[in-house]
Amino acid sequence: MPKNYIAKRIAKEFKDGMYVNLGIGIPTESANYIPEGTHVYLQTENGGLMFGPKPQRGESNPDIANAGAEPITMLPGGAVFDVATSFAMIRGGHIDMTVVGALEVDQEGSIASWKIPGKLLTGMGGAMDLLYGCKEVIVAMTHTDKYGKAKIRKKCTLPLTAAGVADLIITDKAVFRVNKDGLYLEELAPGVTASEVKQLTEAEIVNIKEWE
Amino acid sequence: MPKNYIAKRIAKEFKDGMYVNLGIGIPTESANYIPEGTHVYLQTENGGLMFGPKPQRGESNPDIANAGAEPITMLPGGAVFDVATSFAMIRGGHIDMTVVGALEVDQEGSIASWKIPGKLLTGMGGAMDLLYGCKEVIVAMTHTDKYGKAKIRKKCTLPLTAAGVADLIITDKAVFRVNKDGLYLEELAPGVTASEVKQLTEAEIVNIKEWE
Amino acid sequence: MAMQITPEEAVKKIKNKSSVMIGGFLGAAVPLVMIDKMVAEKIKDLTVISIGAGYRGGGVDIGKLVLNRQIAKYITAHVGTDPNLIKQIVNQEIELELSPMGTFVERVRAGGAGLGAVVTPVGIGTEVEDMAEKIIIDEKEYLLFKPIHADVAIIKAFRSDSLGNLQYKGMSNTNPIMATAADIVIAEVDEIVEVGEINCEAIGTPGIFVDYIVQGHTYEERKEIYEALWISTNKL
Amino acid sequence: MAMQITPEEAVKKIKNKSSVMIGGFLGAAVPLVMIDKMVAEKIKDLTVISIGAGYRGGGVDIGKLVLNRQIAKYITAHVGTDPNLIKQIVNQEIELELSPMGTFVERVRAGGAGLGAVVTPVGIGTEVEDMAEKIIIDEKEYLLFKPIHADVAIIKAFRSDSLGNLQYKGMSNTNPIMATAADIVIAEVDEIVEVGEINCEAIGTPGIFVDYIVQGHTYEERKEIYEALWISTNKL
Repeated sequence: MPKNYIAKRIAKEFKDGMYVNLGIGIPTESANYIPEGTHVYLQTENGGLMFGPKPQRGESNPDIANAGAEPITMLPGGAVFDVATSFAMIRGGHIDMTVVGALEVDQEGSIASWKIPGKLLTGMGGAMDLLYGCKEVIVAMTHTDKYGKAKIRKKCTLPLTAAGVADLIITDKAVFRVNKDGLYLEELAPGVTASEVKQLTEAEIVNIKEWE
Repeated sequence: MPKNYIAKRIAKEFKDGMYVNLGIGIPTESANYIPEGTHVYLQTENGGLMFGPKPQRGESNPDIANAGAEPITMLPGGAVFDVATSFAMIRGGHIDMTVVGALEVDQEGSIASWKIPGKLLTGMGGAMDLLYGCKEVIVAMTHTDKYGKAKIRKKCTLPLTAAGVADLIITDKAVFRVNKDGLYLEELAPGVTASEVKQLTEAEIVNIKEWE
Repeated sequence: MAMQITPEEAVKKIKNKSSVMIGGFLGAAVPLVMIDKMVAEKIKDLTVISIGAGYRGGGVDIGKLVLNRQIAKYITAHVGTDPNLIKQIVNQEIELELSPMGTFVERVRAGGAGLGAVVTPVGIGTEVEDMAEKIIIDEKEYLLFKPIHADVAIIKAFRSDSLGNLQYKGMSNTNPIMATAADIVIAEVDEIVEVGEINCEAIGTPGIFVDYIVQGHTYEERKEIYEALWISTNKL
Repeated sequence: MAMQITPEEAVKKIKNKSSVMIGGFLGAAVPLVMIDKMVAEKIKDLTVISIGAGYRGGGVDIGKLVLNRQIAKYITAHVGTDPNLIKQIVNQEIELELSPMGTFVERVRAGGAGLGAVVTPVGIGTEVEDMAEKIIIDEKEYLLFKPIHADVAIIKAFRSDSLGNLQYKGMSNTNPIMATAADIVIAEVDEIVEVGEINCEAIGTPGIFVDYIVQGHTYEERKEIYEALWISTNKL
């Protein structure tokens, strides 16, 4: 598997002029691979649009930070605002795309990412608003969990973050489109076979026959 | 009756540091009689705090206007904002006092000021928000209408702007306090007798005996 | 991301029967050029969504659309400044949808912010109860109003950069709220500047909300127009 | 109209069992001096209302109140940054009230704006349905949440004039909203300037919302504090 495969694959989904909110981890990394000539405007839910990379030491601004309270810079044309405006933007359908990690996603496009009863108890943060409001939702994650268990399921077993919202799933093994009638395999990662994907995916893949 | 009696009498209600929204007409005029040394901060519902008198010709700003779209000036320390903030301020209980005109007010403190079925059909504008939200509501009006009919009534006959909100009524004849148990005469205008007020007031005046 | 177009191109986005939000407040901070174009184009059967009517007396700004009989429905909080508008409402040529002003503002905000309704205590005990659904929360009565969203919003800002980031001057009144609540948002501005010239903290409406930028009157021209209007109506 | 007082005087406004809104976002733009004073005063059984927990790892800013076991209830959208807080929640030492972040924000805004409730589609089809009342409008499901209002709000702004007019720098995040939603509002600022020095268009929170102004760290001091924090946590 090529290094940073998922992040690079996410970047292919960026279209010129898009406003995008990226979740932490691999989604945020994908900003490093935005194609030359494509302008993507990044939103951060604590109240910023068009932010850039982290500043040099000595040049940070204590009031310019991302949603994880990490230092960032504002690009020319960038705007800052309060969280009421930020979540109006998110929930009101003004953001073109969000890319998020997940614990599970299912063939109906439902996503589980905020809670493991008895284990992960962080609160949902802004994830539910983002998944509800952004026009396009991409889930980016490893195909299986650390025990090798399928994360793309017939039906999520963990508490949902949002029901029926995922449009695209990008993993280290494959890319799927979530349509009304189910999950469609769109792409295999380099060196991965359809039967391998079928085996590692609990969900039904509507068009798997075309790939086998 | 002294000239501008009502406006001058309203001005006695201003306390230092108050944030006040004044309705058009006599209430707005009362700003000319704010006592020396008393600072009153005027709010205008189109989005301004601490505005001052109208500008000189040639010095107006097309974007600095009051709720009637008339030119005003901003005082040092004045703030401008949008109508969402303005009405949050009004409805949220942040404004100390509003002074408004009325067609009728009744002994329960209900106010009718926005509609005469078949005649006056302007819409309620911001009046309902102001009467609901401002901490203190003063009604300032002539004691009777142009036909000599009582405007202070047992129960308003016209459509209400707000129910049970008036605290003080200032007319050209008298000043009343609206308490939970009814209307109390507090003051007579110069040269006016209690029996005259009683005769010109349809509402019951709880403490009229003390004045007769 | 926004695109700069001419007023002539912009007005083509508004069709007969479109619902159009118009920013401003009783004539102040309104998109004068775009309104003139709508009049010139004689677009018909409009649903106009505006916090109030046009400048007092009528016939100015939105009042021109009234005189030209282009409006089928008016969603607002106040029509008292325009006698022509009141006449057309009384004659049932224009359908009127009223809400209290603060409620109107929240309905537009909810339309832009993806909220399902506005729940307010304002209007309880008045005729406004007939305009909304009554709900009870913790034994207190409230009115539930639905959001307002439009096909097109035409708004007024001081200036824009080429990304559609808008800066306001003075009372921005309804403009920043309406900028969020329409499918197509057209911003008429006094001037258009380079990206980066408007500081990130001075941006009142980020470009994400704006689709088209139109050069309107310059600030100096607007100042002349308003001074003349105010002098002729005895306000200055 | 606001009054300038010392942090020592300001902290006296917060009592045991007070509900306290704390502005900022996961450690950024928080009122550091006021939080330190609350820790020093050992005010107990607080209901803290904050969009999230303190800076990642815990023990910084709001995390100090957690370490000091001063919190009885936490109303928020996210606690994932503070393992100490999660531990106290799991051990039922702290009661947790969660809502989705955008809903939390609207609940605070509604508390300040006199609205009766927040009606949002976010959370439908999830466990959040158990945290609110479900209502149906035009055949679509929404959740109805109640407003949030506090006894005291401590917020952070860049600077203030002596009337309490506040100017923000960078992401103002929760501060302007919380400034509207408490009985007593205390603004901690980098600097205090003369009336008129902050332009009317640059005022992010008008003085009408602010009761007390407190001189916090200067901008240069805060820059040093954050650079050190960011460097020590590998973020810079």
